[in-house]
Amino acid sequence: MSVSVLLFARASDLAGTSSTELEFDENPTVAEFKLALTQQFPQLEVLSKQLLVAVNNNYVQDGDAIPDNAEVACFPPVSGG
Amino acid sequence: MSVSVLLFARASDLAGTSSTELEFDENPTVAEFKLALTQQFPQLEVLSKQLLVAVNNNYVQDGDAIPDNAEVACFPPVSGG
Amino acid sequence: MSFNESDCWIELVDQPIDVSVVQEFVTTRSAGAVVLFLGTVREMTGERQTVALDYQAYPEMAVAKMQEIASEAKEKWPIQKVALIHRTGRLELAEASVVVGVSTPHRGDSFAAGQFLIDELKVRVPVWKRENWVDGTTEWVHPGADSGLPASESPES
Amino acid sequence: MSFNESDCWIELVDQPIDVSVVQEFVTTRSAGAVVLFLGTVREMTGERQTVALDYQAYPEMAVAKMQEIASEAKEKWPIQKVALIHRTGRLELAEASVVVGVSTPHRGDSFAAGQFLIDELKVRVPVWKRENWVDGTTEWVHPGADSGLPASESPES
Repeated sequence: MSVSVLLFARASDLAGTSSTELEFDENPTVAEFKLALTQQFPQLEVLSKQLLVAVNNNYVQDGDAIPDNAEVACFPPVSGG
Repeated sequence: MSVSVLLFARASDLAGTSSTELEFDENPTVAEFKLALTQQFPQLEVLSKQLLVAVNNNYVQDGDAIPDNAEVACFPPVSGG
Repeated sequence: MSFNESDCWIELVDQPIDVSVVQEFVTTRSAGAVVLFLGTVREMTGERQTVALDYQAYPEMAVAKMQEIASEAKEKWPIQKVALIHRTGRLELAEASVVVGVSTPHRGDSFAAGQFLIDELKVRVPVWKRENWVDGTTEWVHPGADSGLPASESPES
Repeated sequence: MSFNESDCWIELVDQPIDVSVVQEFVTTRSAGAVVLFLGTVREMTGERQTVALDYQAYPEMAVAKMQEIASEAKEKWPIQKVALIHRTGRLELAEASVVVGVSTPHRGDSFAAGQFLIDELKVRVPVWKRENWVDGTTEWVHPGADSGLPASESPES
């Protein structure tokens, strides 16, 4: 399966792109997804412990599975307001 | 001595005037002043326990003395805001 | 009646309060947070319906007490700008009787100072409101007084 | 990006926020209290001087999370009207990046709800700010991230 990813803020700057696509044999967990993302963009390592993942506008945890056709986003801790 | 008094809100309505003048042989305490005021306006009795007194823009207590040439005001508990 | 320093605006007014002017006054590059509070005329108090409120003040003392409260707040919090504006006269439903504005570097202080300013104003500043009920009667609101209105039902914002 | 019901206004905007429009939206005869909070661009963070902030959002999720926070607040307090407006793009000193507005019958609830709304917004809503320091460098503000900026000195309103 293919997972489309949106990147924001410093994650986007470090990766040099605001979106990417990752391939998996089956639905990955969030932890597996993060591992694949930082393999594709080693420069994200500096953020890795802080990277947050959202699926369909909700925060998800390392053990959660990423469903088919999800909108996945990855970004550092928020700093709005 | 003569003490000029300003009245506000329900105290003014009950007394039928927004100011009055009271005569004392010597500087009265606030308690003596309140007693003289309610003797002049018995209709203030309904408020007597609640009546507040201010001298020169500050709240005063029953035991305080009213100085010469003070601006004295008498009114019910405040309800602004 | 007003008291004005570059960082403190205290005033009694008899016209509608322009909140945007208060907001502009308290906003400054030295603050990261602004809190504005408006006390507004609420229609229902329990089961009783209001059509308007009349506010009366003892002007000199009201301004002096608002100034005193603002000074106390400035000792407690790192306030950059503060405004306390109270209106008098007849107010229709939803109009603002009081506007408090305060700015501080961080937001917790603005909320704490804003709450302190309005809480103290309601306890100390000599202003009184009179209800004009829909049945045509009027009634001074005097917390704790023998007004026929239980204290627990006293209109308050 | 916006979400609008008659009593709830949630929006991301890329232009200056008109606070008076927010104030008019939340003011209602069913409330006696209105609290408005503005997060504004502060010049100094410790010893460091800012010239501007750039705000970026993940728009769909930001609006969804602001809506979620407003709904939670409406369960906790008797909120009559609520508004959460966040701005994106470049902001100059003293401009408002966020405006929160809330009205309730009594004032304690407006202060508590206003503080909850901005506290939760800053934790949950996917918006990020980038500092433009006076020395020409830029820096994303990421609480807890390895940004070279101690967390205790992170700009916050």
